Amino acid sequence: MRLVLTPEQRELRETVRSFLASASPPPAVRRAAESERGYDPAVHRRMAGELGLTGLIVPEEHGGSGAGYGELAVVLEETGAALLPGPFLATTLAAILLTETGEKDLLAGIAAGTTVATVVLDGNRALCGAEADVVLSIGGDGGDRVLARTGGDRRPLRTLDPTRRQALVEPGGEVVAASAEGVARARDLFAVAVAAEQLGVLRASLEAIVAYSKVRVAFNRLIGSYQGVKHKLADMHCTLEQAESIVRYAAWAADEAPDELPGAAALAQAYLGRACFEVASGSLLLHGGIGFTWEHDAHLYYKRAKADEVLLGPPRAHRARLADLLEL
Amino acid sequence: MRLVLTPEQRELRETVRSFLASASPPPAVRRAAESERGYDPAVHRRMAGELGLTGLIVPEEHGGSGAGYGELAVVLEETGAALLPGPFLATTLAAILLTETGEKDLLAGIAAGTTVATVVLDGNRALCGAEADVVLSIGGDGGDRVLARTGGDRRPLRTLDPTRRQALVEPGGEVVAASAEGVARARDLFAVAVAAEQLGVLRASLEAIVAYSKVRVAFNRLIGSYQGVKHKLADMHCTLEQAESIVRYAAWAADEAPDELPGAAALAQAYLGRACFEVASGSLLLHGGIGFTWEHDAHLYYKRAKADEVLLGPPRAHRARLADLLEL
Amino acid sequence: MDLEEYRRQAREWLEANAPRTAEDTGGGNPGADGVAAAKAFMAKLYDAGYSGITWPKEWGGQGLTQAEERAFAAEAAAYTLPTYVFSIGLGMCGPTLVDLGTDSQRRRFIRPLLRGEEIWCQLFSEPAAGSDVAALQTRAVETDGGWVVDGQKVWTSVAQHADRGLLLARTDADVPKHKGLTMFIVDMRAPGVTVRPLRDMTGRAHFNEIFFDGVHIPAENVVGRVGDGWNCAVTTLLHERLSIAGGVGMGGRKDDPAAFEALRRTADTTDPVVRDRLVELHIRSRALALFNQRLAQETRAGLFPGARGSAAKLLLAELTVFQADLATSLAGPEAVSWDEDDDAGGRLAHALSLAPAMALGGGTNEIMRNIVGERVLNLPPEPRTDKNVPFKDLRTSGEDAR
Amino acid sequence: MDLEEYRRQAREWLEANAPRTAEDTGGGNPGADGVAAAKAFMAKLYDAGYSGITWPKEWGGQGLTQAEERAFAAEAAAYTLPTYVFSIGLGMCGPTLVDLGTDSQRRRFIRPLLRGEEIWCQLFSEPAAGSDVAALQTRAVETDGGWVVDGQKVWTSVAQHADRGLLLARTDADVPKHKGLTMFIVDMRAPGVTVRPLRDMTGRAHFNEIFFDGVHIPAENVVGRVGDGWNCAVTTLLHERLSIAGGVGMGGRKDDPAAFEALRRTADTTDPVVRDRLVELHIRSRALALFNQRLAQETRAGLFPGARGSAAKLLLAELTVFQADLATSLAGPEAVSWDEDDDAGGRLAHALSLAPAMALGGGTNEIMRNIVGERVLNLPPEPRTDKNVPFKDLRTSGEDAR
Repeated sequence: MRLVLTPEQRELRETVRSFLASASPPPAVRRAAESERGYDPAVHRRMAGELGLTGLIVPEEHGGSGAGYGELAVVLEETGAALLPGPFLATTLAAILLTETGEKDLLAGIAAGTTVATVVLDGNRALCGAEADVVLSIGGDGGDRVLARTGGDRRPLRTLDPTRRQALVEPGGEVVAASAEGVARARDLFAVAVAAEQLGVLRASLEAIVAYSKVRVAFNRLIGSYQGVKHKLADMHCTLEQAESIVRYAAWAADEAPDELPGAAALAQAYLGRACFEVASGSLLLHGGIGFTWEHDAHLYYKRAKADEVLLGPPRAHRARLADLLEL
Repeated sequence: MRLVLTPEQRELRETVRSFLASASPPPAVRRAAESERGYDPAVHRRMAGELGLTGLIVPEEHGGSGAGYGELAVVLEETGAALLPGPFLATTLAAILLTETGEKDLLAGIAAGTTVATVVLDGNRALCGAEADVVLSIGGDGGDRVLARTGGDRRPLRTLDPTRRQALVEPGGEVVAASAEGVARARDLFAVAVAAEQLGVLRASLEAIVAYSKVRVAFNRLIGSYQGVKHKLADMHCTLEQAESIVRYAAWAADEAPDELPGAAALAQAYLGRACFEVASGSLLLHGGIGFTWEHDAHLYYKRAKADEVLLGPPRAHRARLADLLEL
Repeated sequence: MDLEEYRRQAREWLEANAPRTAEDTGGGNPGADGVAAAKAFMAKLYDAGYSGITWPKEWGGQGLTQAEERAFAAEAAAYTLPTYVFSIGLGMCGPTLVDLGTDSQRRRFIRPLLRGEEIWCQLFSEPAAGSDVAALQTRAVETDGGWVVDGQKVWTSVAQHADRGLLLARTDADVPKHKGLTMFIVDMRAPGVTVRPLRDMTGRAHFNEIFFDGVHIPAENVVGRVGDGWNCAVTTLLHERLSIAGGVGMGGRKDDPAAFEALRRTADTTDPVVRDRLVELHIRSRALALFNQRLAQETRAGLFPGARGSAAKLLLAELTVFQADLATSLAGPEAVSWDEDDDAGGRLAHALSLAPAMALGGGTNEIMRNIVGERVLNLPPEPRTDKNVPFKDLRTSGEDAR
Repeated sequence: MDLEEYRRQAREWLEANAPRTAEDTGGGNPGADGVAAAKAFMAKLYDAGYSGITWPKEWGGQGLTQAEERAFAAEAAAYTLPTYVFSIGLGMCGPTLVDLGTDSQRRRFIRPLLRGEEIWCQLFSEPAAGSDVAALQTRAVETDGGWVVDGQKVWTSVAQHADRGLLLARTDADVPKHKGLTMFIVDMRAPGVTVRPLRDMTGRAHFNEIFFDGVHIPAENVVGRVGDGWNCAVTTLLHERLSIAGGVGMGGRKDDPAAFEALRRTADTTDPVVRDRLVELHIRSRALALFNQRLAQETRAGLFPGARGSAAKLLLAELTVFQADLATSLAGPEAVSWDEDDDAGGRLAHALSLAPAMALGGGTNEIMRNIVGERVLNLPPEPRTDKNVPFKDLRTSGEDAR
């Protein structure tokens, strides 16, 4: 089991981090979120094309990089930490589904960065459902068919999270007759991918309050010197350490240990969902009044954390799955 | 609804508190607990006879004082705070059961303080089962018969809580053909009585750590001046305030609002069980190393808190009952 | 007049005059129409003798007792009176002037305040002085016949409608921070006062930021003594606490979509785990409600809860976040995205966005824990480094310079 | 010899010599027989070259590298070697002497320590100096040719078997507390040393109290310089941390009756609420286990976890109490009373009684949070009032007088 990053993964992290710091810093995130599309297509295109990130886990024969989930987790952690608006996660989920079910044509466009895609995760809801070129969904009686649709009715929804949109979409026609195993594995990989994003959201919201507690003064002392703040931050750090360990483990299981993947994926969602919201919420509260303002970013993390926690269904679903897998 | 003590109840509290402070201070508690019987019969006799506390809720026509649960809760809070060893709670539960089911003969002895009694609460376990003159149990197909036995096989058990013993006992013969309602009400009243004791345990273990944090120095400061300690104690105080409010409410329901009693009783057990253990556990931990020693009282509160939490069955039973009563 | 009779008359008056529905007036941010209607109602209320019931007759009050006030409040509880925009004036500013104002201030300001002719706001908090109010930086410099104020205030309710403000400003930076403050009455329409709505994380603007740019205040508008502003502010904050404690008892909003009663209708209670979470919420809600009721009973019995009220406030703040978090977790995806045509859509999302307000307004959870620890449990205070140092030598947040 | 060969030989030696069952020697408190057996094994271990593998040859060690030590440890992991009573000497006292002792101290003490002829204990903590070790009050007064020690130590493991102790005592109360300490080697059999078992809340005595009543220590037994005891103690504590970090990785005891694997067998998993609680325990256990594994992988890669190990320790302390509490709550009445003939009876009760140990030994949870906050997150320290004040002017707990 490998729980530490390889030198190449660390390098990938630096690449993505510095790309996002320059292409999508917090003010750009707000501008993009408030724009008509809700994201900056140029940033998405560069992530997809220039950096090749939408095809990261797509096999080389289908035009991707054939990298692993260890790498994908590193990327999603950074896009989460940056609260990147837009369809990067949605397109990644689509790439996962198509890769696991052996579809090729749509995959090529995704890997090339020319197709923006999404997957219906719940009912008829899809992340970036209004903006995607292709909407995938899982259908069929056995839940083992992949359907796809371009065009169709897209009804944008209002969302808690201002940095990422959702829409109601209609299912399309069958593109792949996948195996039930392939679809199940794809769902587990969705869980790993979302957990990696959650890790980034968690980390960034902790970093924000740690930084603030080193400059904010109350009663002539930096607030980070008060145990009332310090001990909470220490607990959050403990949460971060565990969260990161779980995400590395789940990514390793995705790459190397298919038998462990279902349990690791359910564990990752069960832990990260709670952990991320609790840290984001704790961070917001410790900011004091300024954390309640629209202008401060704390609420964006708080809202993304909640949106992510329920993205793949209510949290109890992951716990119930874990109970089943543990044969409790 | 009355949630504050009457002047008479405050007076009763002072009486019991000062009696216990002189008759059963902490060193006497330890001596009694380590003695052969596990308690000091003289103290029990004085509580029963001189103070008339075993017959507190027994109707006057059966030799009791005909007082209410408001008064009983005050008394049990103090015996809990003092970690009084011996059969006071057991005998009180017996008095409740007999009063609610209309038995008279045994009740007279209990009210007079000449009979030490107990009730089987779970399987064949009874508090002070080896020491009691009379062992009551609830039997019959409808769970509506009260059985009693003097003598019989009594098998003392080992216990977590060194300050109160338990034993396996055998059911006796029927003494009252009670109504199912009477037995059900008695069970609710058990919950109120135990919650009152738990309130005392909670309060005393909080008081202990508050006092310690005002004298213990670390790094040249009283430990109570550190927010790491202060904020935990503040949270425990919040727990105490709520716990006391619930116990007063449950006692009021027992006295005045029979319809509200089942919900109030389940609420009292569900809240107090957790609250009491959490405060006792937090108090022990904040004492530092000394809290881990046998000689310090912190572990006695911790163990009583856990023993009380499961006395009337596993905590989830109270929560499940509450869910049923709330028609969830 | 005996109390029964007083109460009967109040009931009749309310029946005849109180608005049954107070759509735009009872809530947080009435529009201009709402404010005009509220002012009109307030004038009627005052003229009928029900505004300032316990306030001294001399300055425009009714000079009656707590008993009459409670009687009126009991009758008024059946209505949602449109008094929100006056709440700061009635609860904090007015009582401060009654206690500390000069006679001419009382004569000039109290009657219009009680009659709803002038709306008041309170100007203490600043961006760099939240929990630590006494660290405020807005300064007032003495000038010909008055003072000139520069600085910024924040978290100011009803300022967009306010005619007057009770302002705390620094008049001396060479003395310790608590000693260099002065309280003023400021004309919110004066040149140099800018009120800007502060958009909060719900996307709405419940509060304002106020900028003072060379605002002139006449000398007669100093409240109390120059340099004694901290003690004046303590009086104001005491009235704030009293008015909260005397109010409805902080039980949370009944129509909260994240509260137990709402969730029992909406959550999937066929799942035993969901049932158990709802039981947990019920337990916590009941525990706090009973505690609040106990405090209210004690208060009625003449036992002022004091700092124990901070325990209730802390618990409410935690419960509010807990239940909004729980409700959204139970609801799942539909809590965070909804069709704009769905009337019920977004209610949980809004509850979640609003939830932190309770923890951040009126003192953070950490401040509440300090208060409970130090004033209820009498725990030793933190060592203080800011008490005997000139204000100008104290640290400030970040790179802020003065 | 290449590493493979070294490892092969170690394997063979262990197979031939390591006790398969170590009933009374692997645990906390071996009796006299157990200690004798442990000493006999240790002598064999030393004579075979497997004690002090990395310690300098000059003083009795083997002078080999970490690689050999790891190879031996990997082979030894299959056994429970009876080395418990030597663990303080091997992990803390010996390494301190190697670093700071005089040559004659090293010559005199290290070989017998490695060979198990002399058992060592560590004497730092005192009743009034727990988290704040430097506040210790045991004093050593200089006298003819040595020192005389009076005072009390506490929480001392293996002291009842110890021949030597590494003692920290105050030699100067007129300087700040960290500056007036000196480290000594004390003969635990000397007149005036009393070892008393300290009964803990489990009812057993895992630790001891040590009383020093006019105990004489010869001058040559000072470790390091007089007055430099704090720095010496820091060295000792650093070795303690290294020996813990190099150990098994704090994963909790596998046979804990309150751990997930035990509860999944004993709890009523037909109840969905119970299942959900077990899932919670599984999540927390796995989260910590994976964190520990990650730290171990980083350590193997040469990245010493440092203060992050305190995060793992804090989490383990919390998990230990959480799971003992959960297990007893799930079990209900039978967790707290049991028949003495029931072999499984009382196991959960004992787990609950032992649970706080993890939080109280090796630094409380509050101390761990300070360490994580200040050394991992680099948060500003608490203002300190005890650094530049003579020890005699510092506050002490309660009414203690000196």
